Amino acid sequence: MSKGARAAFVVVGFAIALALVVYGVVGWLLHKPPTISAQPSSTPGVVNVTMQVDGAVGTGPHPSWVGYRVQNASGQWIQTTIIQLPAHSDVHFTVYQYDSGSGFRNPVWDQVAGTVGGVAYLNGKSATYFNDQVGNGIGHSFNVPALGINVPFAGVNGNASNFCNAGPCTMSQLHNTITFDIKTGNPGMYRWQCFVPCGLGFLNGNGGPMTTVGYMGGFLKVVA
Amino acid sequence: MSEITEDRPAVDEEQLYHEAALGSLWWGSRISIALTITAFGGLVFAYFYLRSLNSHGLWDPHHQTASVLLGSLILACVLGSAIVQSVGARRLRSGSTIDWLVGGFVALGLGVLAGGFQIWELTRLNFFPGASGYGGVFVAFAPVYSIIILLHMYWLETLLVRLVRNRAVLDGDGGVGISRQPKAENFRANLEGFTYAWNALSIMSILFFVLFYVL
Amino acid sequence: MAIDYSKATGTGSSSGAPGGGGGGLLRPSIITGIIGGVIGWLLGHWIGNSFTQGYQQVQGSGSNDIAEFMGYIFMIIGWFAGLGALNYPIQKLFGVEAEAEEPVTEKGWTKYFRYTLDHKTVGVQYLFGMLVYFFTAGLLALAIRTELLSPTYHIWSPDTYIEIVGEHGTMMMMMMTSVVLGPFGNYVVPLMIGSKRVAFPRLEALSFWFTPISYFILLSGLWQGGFQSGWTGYAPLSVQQGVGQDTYILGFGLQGLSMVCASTNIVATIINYRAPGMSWSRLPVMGWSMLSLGFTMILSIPVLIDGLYVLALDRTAQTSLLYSGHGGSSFLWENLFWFFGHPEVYLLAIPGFGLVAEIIPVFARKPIFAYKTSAAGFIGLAILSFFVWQHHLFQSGMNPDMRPLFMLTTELISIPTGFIYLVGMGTLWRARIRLTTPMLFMLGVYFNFLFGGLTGVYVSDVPINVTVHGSFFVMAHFHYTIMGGVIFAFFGAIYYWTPLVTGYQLSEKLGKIHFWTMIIFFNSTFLPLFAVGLLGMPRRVFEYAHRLQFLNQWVSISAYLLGASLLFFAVTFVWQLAVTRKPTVRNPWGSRSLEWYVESYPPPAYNFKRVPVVLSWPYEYGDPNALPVADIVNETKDLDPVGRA
Amino acid sequence: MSQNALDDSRSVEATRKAIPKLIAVWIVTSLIGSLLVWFVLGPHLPPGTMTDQAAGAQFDIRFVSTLVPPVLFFIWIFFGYSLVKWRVKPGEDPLAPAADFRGNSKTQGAWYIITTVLVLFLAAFGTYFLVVPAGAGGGEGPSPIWTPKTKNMLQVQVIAQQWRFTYRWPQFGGMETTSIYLPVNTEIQFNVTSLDVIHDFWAYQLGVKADANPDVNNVAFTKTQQLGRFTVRCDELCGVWHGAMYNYGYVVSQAQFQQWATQMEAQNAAVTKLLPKYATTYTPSYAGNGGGYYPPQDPNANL
Repeated sequence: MSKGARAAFVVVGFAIALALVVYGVVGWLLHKPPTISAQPSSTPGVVNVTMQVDGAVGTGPHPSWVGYRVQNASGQWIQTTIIQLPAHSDVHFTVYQYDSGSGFRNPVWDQVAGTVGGVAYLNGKSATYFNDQVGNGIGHSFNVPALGINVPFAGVNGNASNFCNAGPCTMSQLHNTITFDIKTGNPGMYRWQCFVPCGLGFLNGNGGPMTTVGYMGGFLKVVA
Repeated sequence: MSEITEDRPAVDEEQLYHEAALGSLWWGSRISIALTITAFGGLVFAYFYLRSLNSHGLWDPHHQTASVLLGSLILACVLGSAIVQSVGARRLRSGSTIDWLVGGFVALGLGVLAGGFQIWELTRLNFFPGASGYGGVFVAFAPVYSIIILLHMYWLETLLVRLVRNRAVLDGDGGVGISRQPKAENFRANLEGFTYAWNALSIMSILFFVLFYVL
Repeated sequence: MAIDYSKATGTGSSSGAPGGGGGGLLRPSIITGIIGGVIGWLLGHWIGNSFTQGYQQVQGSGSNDIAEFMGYIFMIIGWFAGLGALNYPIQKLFGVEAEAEEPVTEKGWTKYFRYTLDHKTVGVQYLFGMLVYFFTAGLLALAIRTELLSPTYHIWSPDTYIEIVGEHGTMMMMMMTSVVLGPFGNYVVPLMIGSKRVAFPRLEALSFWFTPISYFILLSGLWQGGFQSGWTGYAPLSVQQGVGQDTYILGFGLQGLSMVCASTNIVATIINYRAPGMSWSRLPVMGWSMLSLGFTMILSIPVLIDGLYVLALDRTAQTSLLYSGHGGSSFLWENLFWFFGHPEVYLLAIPGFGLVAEIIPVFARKPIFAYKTSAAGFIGLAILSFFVWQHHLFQSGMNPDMRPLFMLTTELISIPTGFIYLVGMGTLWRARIRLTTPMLFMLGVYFNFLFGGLTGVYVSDVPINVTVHGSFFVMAHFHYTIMGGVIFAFFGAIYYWTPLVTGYQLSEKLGKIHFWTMIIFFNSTFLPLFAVGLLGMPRRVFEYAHRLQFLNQWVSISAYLLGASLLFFAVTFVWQLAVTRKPTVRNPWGSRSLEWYVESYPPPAYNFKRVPVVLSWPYEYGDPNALPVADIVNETKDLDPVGRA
Repeated sequence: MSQNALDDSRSVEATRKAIPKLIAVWIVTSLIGSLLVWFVLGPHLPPGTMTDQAAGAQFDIRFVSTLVPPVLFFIWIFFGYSLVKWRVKPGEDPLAPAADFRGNSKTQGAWYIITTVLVLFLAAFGTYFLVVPAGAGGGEGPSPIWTPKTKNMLQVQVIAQQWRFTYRWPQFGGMETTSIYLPVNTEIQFNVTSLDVIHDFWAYQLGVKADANPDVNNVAFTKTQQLGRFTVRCDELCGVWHGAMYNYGYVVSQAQFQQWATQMEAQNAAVTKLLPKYATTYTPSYAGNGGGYYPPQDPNANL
């Protein structure tokens, strides 16, 4: 082989290696769930976030996992857990909870905390805590450590005939509606997670969807 | 300095590498014993560690053990195989090739039986694997034990079939156990390594029997 | 007068050896290996899926570890069947006896893509394999540093980030354990001891061919959700993870098997295949280091495989050895893992020291200082390394009363480490020092390891360990010992032995550029991390205190520059070997070691025309009247060569 | 040629003359270095002096750091001198033999003895400063043997779970809080445990670090002595949010602490009733909260 041909081989080899690396990074590693912004409301200074929690998201690589969907500006339910919020404003959360419930691993998360007035509304009724050992237990919870927010979402009856088996779920299916308000502070990335062991089939219920962003944990992206 | 090069002592390369191969067989078989001991060592450590910790009182709350009958059979097969093979190998050294062949095939049968029993036992446990610490350690131990027994039987089988196929070459000169031919010496070194390894495993088997079925 | 020793040993093979069949694509090679692997995976995955249909845990989680394991195990079998590695064991089952010479005379570049029994081919395969693994894991390190440019803004999703961290750690730790033993232990040590062959060429070849599949399996974890447990894989987190954790278990386990095979071979070779006259007191220190390394691997790696196996059972058969809720204990994993894991770091250090002690005398023109002490140092490290594992668990709450004892054993290990410094310093005293590229790298090892060793005192001291355990301080400490030690030695060894291995001389100028950029940016990357750790930054985090941002950015930028230096090496190295190809002079460094006195560079098949008789110690640089190292030294060719560096 | 090559610079006499000078340089530089470390760097070394244990750790780090310059300069001066002095000069035959010097029993013996003594001293030093300050803030397992003399310590249970710390206060009605306030000048016993995987409670400024193991209590002691804020971080990889598992705590005056605790007790009263009874380990109920990984029958139940 001539020197030129060998040089060409080397250059092509390095180019292929580079292409593989770029493909790996762009095609796989940079993957993130989409970001959905809060929607403006009729009250000035208040924005709305509407979410649903599905017992099974029904789409994507893990259709049987539990997960959140957030409603975007055109009313579509997008499966994600990254929500963009304006800084220093009131955010009104409406959560449609379609999943059945269980207990917390640590019942301290029964307490509602960090919301406006320290309360959350379950189907319109206010409460400062929800007992995870009664009724259908707790389906999921919304916990933002850095903002001190904790809201448990009561579960629904998993044996009901109109139980939602796969997302996106619709309003005619059995659900609980939980509403609460929070005040955002300075801009930043605030991570949030669920504390109910809802990663079914994983040890302690904390694997799978619990450890994957886009299902049971994500960020509140507070921007100026 | 060129005189050094010419005055070099005569090196019988064939002999040199023959002896190196014998040495390698010695070391290879001893290393295999070391690997077996350390591999089981980790599991025996797990046994004693979990037994002494007894988390949540769940080491063995219901005093379940795997089938003692099968366990005894496995131990009997392994010990029988090791004894028959050792006696056969001793007879081989005194010149009777056929004795070792017979003993070797019997030992092979017993060993394969032991490995098979071990797998069979695993399929008919009266507890689920995560039921207790004991259950976990036993489920971990049984496949390793079975595989290591079968690997030793593979070794024995290759020795047996090698002798059968090359009887004419190996068995000259007064029998493979006595012959000074390099090939026969090599065969004996290999057999000796196997005997040590298999006997070592059979001694370990007594410990395993005590741990898993008696204690 | 090359003899056919395979007849004599009776372990040789012709028909069983790969390459025995016809030509073309179907001849066993990496291609048939890949085909076999794909078929195996499909088969295994299908079997695994079909018998786990009704398993409650599989249905709930939507992830099937049993199918994952079955797929990969069949893939491994298919891979080795395709490579032709299984032919010989199967033929042995039928008593087909090897008669002809082993095919180590194969020519051409395609032999590097085959399962071959020539230790030199395996060494070259290892060299390039190790470089690929090292660069892959290095890129993952740059991905980590990219995330840490900002304390709050995230480049990667947090799950991706922690998976990258785990991949980087696991790949570096498991692959780099063979970084010296693989390329140089296999290639050079048989030449050094004057042998025509190794003891177990099949084990040696097998040990290499475990590594590509282990690399592939481990890397495949990244597109299956990865594993979030880091390279230490602490249970029960590792029991909780998805199928990505299975790639960790299999990848690490295969690499463990590879190391067991490689060390069995090297131990048997050094003990049995030394040339006449190569007594224990003349064995090159590299040989001593490989021997200590081999024994340490043999005694520690089965315990790692046990641990991984137990973890695999907890994940598939649902045993509960590592889960305290059902009678197991998470401490069990910590014990099994670190019982291997601490010897592991000495598995990385010992060969690095071996290279240093081997190469420095050549460029000092002096006998190695305190030869016996150096051998004692390796053996001491090897033995003591088995008695220190609990120092990783000082804050774990496990056996807290044993901490003073483990603090003592840990600090005792600085005594044999100190031996290596004594040897190096004594050798330099009144020497005639040439600062060639390999020598610079070896001196770099001493420079870097000093920081690693001194900070080792901090981490081993239990009261200080309270502050530094699990922080970037520890992370910087072991990067100084491993990357600053064995990786620097590895690159030095590449510059040192490339003329022998390829017949081409590498440019000193380019080598020195590589050395100086690498050592500067290495220190600039890891030295600030000691401060970062002391200031309270834990390892493996994606968010950290704002006040540490400047230091972290400094480190990240240095890491990019370090990466650029390594890229510079990769490009110039490949370019010089493939394109410019400057032929080397004979024995370019003026070494007395036996490997340089072979007929030609690269050495011919079977290394030596006839077995050399060793006449003197290889380090007789100080005595002009000493006999040449062996009777094959050719007066006209070897003793007055021209144009050496 | 070889005799010629052993020029003056490599002779025994020349090197003997150099040794005292090298030692003098070493002593001076080490002294300067060590004094700088002890007096200039020392007081600023982490982790500060917020507690007895942190101050102890600072002293240990300061002391060991003071020993670093002598070792560092010894090696550097040696290597620097050798490389400069004995580097091959232009015109010299680079391959000519240097000194035929293979060992020196006095040097080797001295090296072995000095390193051994140093190492044994360090081990003794470490042991003393581990045992005397009651485990030096490190995790000491469920039944610590090195304990403070104080009888009535403030008990704080640290409960780690994926991925937050909570704190339980058995002396305050068994309440559980997500924040942590500590009174100053108080001996504190942390009981660290986990609900799921292995975490690690690292209260940096308090000089406390203890692994949180599932079903195991890991005790660590500290005595607060300064007011201020401290950071709590998880220091054992625990999964996806490991990097975000942190919170801040405060050491406050004893009166402020009482006020905070009383207020928290009242605020959490309803949920405190729902918590399991206080125990040093904390195992979530087997039935519903395990995620269904293991088969549903409780292994503790009689068959």
